[in-house]
Amino acid sequence: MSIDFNTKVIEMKNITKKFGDFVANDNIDLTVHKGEIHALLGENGAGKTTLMNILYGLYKPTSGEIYINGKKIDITNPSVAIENGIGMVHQHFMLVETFTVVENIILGMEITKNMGVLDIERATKEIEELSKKYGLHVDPNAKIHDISVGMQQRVEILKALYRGADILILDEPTAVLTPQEIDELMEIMKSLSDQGKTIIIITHKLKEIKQVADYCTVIRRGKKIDTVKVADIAEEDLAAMMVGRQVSFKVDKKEVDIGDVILKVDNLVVKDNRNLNAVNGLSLKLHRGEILGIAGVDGNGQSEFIEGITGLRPVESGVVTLNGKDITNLTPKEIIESGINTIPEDRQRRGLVLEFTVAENMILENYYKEPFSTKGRLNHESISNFAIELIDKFDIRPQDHNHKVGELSGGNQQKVILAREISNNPDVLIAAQPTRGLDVGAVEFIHKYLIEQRDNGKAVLLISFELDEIMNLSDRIAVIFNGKIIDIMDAKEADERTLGYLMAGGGTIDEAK
Amino acid sequence: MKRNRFIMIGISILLGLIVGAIVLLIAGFNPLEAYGVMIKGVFGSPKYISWTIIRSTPLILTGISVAFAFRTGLFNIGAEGQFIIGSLVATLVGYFVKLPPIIHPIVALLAGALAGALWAGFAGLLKAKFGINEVITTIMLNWIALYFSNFMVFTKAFKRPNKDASHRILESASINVLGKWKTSEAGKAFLVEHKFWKEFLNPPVNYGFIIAILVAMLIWYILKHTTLGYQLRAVGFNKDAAEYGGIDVKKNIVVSMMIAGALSGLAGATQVLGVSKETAILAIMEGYGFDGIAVSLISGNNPIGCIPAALLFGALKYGGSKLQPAIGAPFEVINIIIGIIVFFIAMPKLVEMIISYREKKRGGEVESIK
Amino acid sequence: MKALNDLGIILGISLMYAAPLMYTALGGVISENAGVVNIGLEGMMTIGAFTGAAVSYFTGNPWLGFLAAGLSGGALALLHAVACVTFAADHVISGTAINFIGPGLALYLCKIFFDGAAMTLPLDLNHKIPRPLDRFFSTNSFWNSVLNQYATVYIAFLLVILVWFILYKTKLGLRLRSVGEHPRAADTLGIDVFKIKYLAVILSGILAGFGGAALSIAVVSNYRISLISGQGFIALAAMIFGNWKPQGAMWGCLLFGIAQGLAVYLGGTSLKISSQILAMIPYIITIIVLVFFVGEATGPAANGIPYEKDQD
Amino acid sequence: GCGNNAEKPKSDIKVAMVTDEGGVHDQSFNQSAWEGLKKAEKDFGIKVSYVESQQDADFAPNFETLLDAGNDLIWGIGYKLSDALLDAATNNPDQLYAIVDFSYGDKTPDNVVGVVFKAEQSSFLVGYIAGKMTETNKVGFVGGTAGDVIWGFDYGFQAGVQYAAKELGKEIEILNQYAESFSDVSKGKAIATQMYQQGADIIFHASGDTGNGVIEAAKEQDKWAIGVDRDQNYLAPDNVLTSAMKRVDVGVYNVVKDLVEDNFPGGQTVVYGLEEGAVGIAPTSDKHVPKEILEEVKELEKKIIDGEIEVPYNEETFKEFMKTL
Ligand SMILES: Nc1ncnc2c1ncn2[C@@H]1O[C@H](COP(=O)(O)OP(=O)(O)OP(=O)(O)O)[C@@H](O)[C@H]1O
Ligand SMILES: Nc1ncnc2c1ncn2[C@@H]1O[C@H](COP(=O)(O)OP(=O)(O)OP(=O)(O)O)[C@@H](O)[C@H]1O
Ligand SMILES: [Mg+2]
Ligand SMILES: [Mg+2]
Repeated sequence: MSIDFNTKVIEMKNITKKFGDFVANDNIDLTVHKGEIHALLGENGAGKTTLMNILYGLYKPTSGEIYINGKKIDITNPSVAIENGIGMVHQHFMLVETFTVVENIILGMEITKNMGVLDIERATKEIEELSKKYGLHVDPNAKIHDISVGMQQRVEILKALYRGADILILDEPTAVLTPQEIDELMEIMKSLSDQGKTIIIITHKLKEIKQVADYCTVIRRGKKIDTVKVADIAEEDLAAMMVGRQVSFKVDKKEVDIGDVILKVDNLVVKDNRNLNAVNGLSLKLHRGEILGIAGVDGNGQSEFIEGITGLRPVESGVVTLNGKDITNLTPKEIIESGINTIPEDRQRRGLVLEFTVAENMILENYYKEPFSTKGRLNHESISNFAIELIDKFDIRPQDHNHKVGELSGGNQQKVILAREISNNPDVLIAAQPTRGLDVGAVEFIHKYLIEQRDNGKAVLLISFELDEIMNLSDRIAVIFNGKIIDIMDAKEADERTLGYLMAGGGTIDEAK
Repeated sequence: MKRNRFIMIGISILLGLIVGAIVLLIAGFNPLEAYGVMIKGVFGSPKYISWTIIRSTPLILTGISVAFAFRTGLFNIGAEGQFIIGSLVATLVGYFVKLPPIIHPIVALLAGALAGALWAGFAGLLKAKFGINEVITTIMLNWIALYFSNFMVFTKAFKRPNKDASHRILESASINVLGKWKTSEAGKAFLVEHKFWKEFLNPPVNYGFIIAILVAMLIWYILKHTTLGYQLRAVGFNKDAAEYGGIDVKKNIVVSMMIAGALSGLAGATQVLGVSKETAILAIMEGYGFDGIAVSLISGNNPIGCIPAALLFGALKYGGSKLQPAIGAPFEVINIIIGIIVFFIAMPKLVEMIISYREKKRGGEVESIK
Repeated sequence: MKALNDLGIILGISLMYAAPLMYTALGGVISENAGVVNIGLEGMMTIGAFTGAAVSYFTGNPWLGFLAAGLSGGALALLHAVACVTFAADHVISGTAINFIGPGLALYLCKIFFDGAAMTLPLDLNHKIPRPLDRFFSTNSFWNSVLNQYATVYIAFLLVILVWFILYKTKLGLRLRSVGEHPRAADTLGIDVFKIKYLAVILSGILAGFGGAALSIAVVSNYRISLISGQGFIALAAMIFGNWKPQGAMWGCLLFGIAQGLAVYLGGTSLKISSQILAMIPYIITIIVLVFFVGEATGPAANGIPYEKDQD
Repeated sequence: GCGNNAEKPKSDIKVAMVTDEGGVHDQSFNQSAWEGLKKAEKDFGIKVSYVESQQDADFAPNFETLLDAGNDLIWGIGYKLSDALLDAATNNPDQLYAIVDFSYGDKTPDNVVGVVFKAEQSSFLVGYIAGKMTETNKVGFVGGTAGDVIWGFDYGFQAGVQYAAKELGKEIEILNQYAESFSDVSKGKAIATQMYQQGADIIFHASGDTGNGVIEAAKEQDKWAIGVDRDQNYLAPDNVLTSAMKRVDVGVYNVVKDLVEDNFPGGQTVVYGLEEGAVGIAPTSDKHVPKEILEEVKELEKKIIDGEIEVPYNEETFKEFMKTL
């Protein structure tokens, strides 16, 4: 089915949303036609999610009107949106971890027998049919915390379709998927639009917009810049519209000689929370002066691998040596002191004490050392001075070391961690998802520091789901699958297809070729 | 922020008193008269002030105990049991151990604190080692402490003949202010001359209050200015981050519970050495720990804040005890008032709304005048 | 034969002890599965105990008293809900307040309605909750010791099944648990998070009120100030013990009941164990069972976190 | 300074009491004491009032409160208040005090009167009734928290049962258990239920609120319970056989009367027993206890008053009693 330009399924007019004094959406107009795939593009914090949350009834607009299929609707809460055929897949999944797939899908729209008793059997059947119809494979009876992120995403889409959604909002749906999964999703979107569904997709990836979207609306700092026909515009121009200047996505990286092995992991086995071997005989060597990228789909043991080598999770068997010294199963403190520092993947859970000030967070690993404390007494002055220095060097905003970290933006939170870890000048820096969810400026900044670390003859272990990041930064790339490194290649020789093939568990490089 | 908190507490207290007034009215008492009795009952004489302070002293310490645990992410419902154990051990040391004055009370206080620390540390250990929720274990340990104390009081060497209580502690272990001097000839002569001091010193005024204030400052200092406090707070706010930063989370849970327990144990010890001088058979929980929870919550889990909060609590309870003989109003109204105060303190959002409504109203009036 | 009878006595005592705790613990299960921590159970139980005894006394109908007990517990719970749900209060603070207000109010009302007395007037045996299986078994038989219980005991077990069924098999239960695990997700699906939380907290108060009445008009026949001295907290512990599940909470209460039964039984034997030591046994057994058989428990993911919608 | 009441008009005399944690409505000795004061108020036209204690630490400040209120006589109700009362009395030698259930012996200050009751005597009488009336030859005793006071009830009761057993020429077993609580009704009920199941048909309790559970068990199993302190028959009219009365009200009333008549027995301990009519069996006993037995009880009372029978009140005296039996 092609786009029906006579039917405006969505018309948002003059939408303004203020959070206190801050204007997140500034007089935005958005029109979407039936059968269209419409992309929303903008930097971090541009206001994309806010606009869609308004459309879905999660936020009340400060002013402005919304028309659905030509009728003015006051979308006061998600129920109204659902009734009007709007479904939304949120940037952070809205799934109840302890529930099964079926339970998550039917929640709020339950099929019941008498007296409100759930009819799970019928629901399961319906969902199986639905999943067949749209080619969205899920395991209906699995619990959410047991399934892959890709499947979780399909559950989210099914949730919307199950509610009879004709308009589907997808907020950054590809951020956590493998290239293959992304391809699959693109296909699904096309097939949905063929079946008459209207889709709004938010993404930072220009490639994807080119691939599926018909039209694209660009938002910058809460204001709508323009809506353009995707076929008529080049990626570079889209990027320029988005940030308001020409951007280059290349990372400057000079050649460095790779040095001795500094970190050696031998046949490592680490269990996950369910007591299964998440890391299952993993071996690798990290050299001075290199960035070793670890590519892989979420859930293949990356987290357990990092926690295993940093002492946060017991190592069942295998050996980790740093500079020739066995550091297997030492305490986190001992491991930090032997020279490994980490940028953790979950910055809010692991990386920061949100209720602490910036200054307090800066000394998380060193609070007991001179000059931050003497004989168990904190030395507030030197802590402050240290924090002020780092805030300045890493351009952390606001420039206030007494600010609570929880009140900082995501990018600045990440900079606090980076500043802290790099200031330790570790031999090995483990960077897990260092730029997840950050805008272009912040990403550039963090990449610069990772490379600087490598240039200084230290080693960086980079773990990321973002293939572009891995390929741009790494000197060598290891692919992790099912808790093992299945192959390692030179970054220059790596291409997206091969990596994607390996990440999906396809086999070794040779087989990929 | 800080200012707002004070205003909020003030408004909560006001609301509590208003509800209390309504309850009194319904039962046919004049609330103004009742509050008058309470105010006079607390401030009417130097000795009433002494009594209020004496009444508040253990609550400052159990309040800090609960607050400290909260600050480090633990809910210490067990202050009650730790208090009991602290009292018991302080009595044992106060009676059986023979030491010179000054040293004797110090040893007894430390012993009480240590006993409380070990008692609570056990709950901390179970949490750290087996992940057992400290709420359950401390509830269970409260009852075990109660029965254990009763058991100990009944041992032959410890029980006072013809009394369901232990022997009294030796005079050398007392922490009363000028205890001996008060009854000496010189003391008596002085006090006859100086009415205020006679009144003020009439109740068993003891160093417990000063100890409690010093401890509040110490705990505030530990939390704010030491690496130990830094670690404990980090664990309390986010134990995953603390663990990642190399802090031994399990050890800190045990240490935190031990410090909390030491504070409650100390509360029990000061009570014995300063006021009760003995451990009596306990028929029921006396409520020092449970009141401590309320004190801690009123103070916003701030150790320094526990001092005024406990004084408020002590004043309400001590002043409230005078309602009955004066005007015949039942004491329960005090518990209702305390409950309402705590209830409003739980709802800063509501109280803020009330404040901003009033400000708006005032603003509106100003505008209409223009 | 003697051994069997002794066992019967222990089990009978266990059931008597466990039943009031079970109601209250079930209340905790419901409230906390919807994400509202309820340490105010003690206060709700107390007001229920008083209301149950007072209404039964004045109406002569224990079932009316039982219902009224539930309503009074629910009314107190409503306060907790207003604080925790509407005003995003700290659940522990609000619960602590309830624990002051509940007992204070119960005694205050008791003194008003019962001429200044700190206890309600006792009910006749035939004005108490009935014992459906009374005279069904021969006296002093094993089955009589175990099963000749007040209707409240059977109802407690029925409620365990009912609560389990509602939580895990019905629409309401699914929604209730989703609100405790991930309120935002529930919200995005059009579920009224506040309404569900209100419902759950009020239900928990009703059950705690029942628990109080199960003591005041079944185990004994009047309310007095000392009747609920810590039972609410024990029920809370049983709920955590049972991993926030109805059946788990039931086992927690039964364990505690059995331990009490055992302590009472041992006190009646010729073993000369001091009575203070015996009194500690139930609490010690609970800790031991926790350490060796239960271990770590985690509640619903969003339990105790105030849920606030769009903050603007 | 205890002889100046004569000049005062009676309506100016003020008497007040400090209760223990049970409070004035405890259906037990606090309430009984208050009833005694109220009767005195009515009879002599004096003014009376009370303060309730919430915890042990309240005793001393409560004495202060009453001191400041200008009372002529201040009562402490219950042995738990003995230390606090002694302190207050020593500090304020001009103020009159009296305490229920405690004797300072030779060391009683001049401004203090101790009032004690021979609870073992009434316990002996109910024990005798139990011994006479048991059909299963098994009776029980449930105590609150163990201690001197409750032991008095315990051993007095045992002695009475054994006395009856001797008379009847049979063996009667006495089950004996302490709840370690004065407030755990469930436990009281559990213990009593167990005793009944083991064949006891009469149980005497001296356990405060815990006893509520004992009486409840009696009601349920349709067995006998024996009440304590006051006439507890109203709690279960068909199942409370009798009660071991301790007329705290009589004791309190009498001392106040002495005061009003300017006859305050300062420095002494007044012992109230059968002779003074301050202990005994409940007036409702005739509902369930046969006349003959009641008559025998009367005779026993006489023997006790005459000193022919010395009722034991602790383990030691009980052993001696058993030797003489
Ligand atoms: N509930 C809120 N309260 C206050 N500020 C908010 C709230 N939600 C969003 N904002 C702010 O509004 C701005 C727009 O946020 P929004 O989430 O819409 O950005 P976005 O375009 O989706 O960015 P991203 O690419 O990071 O997802 C940001 O500065 C954000 O901090
Ligand atoms: N609730 C309170 N009642 C009385 N005084 C208080 C209270 N809270 C704080 N104060 C006063 O404020 C001073 C600062 O307290 P403190 O430095 O411990 O607060 P903080 O640590 O900055 O606050 P927070 O509790 O938010 O961590 C204290 O010395 C005390 O005098
Ligand atoms: Mg964002
Ligand atoms: Mg977004």
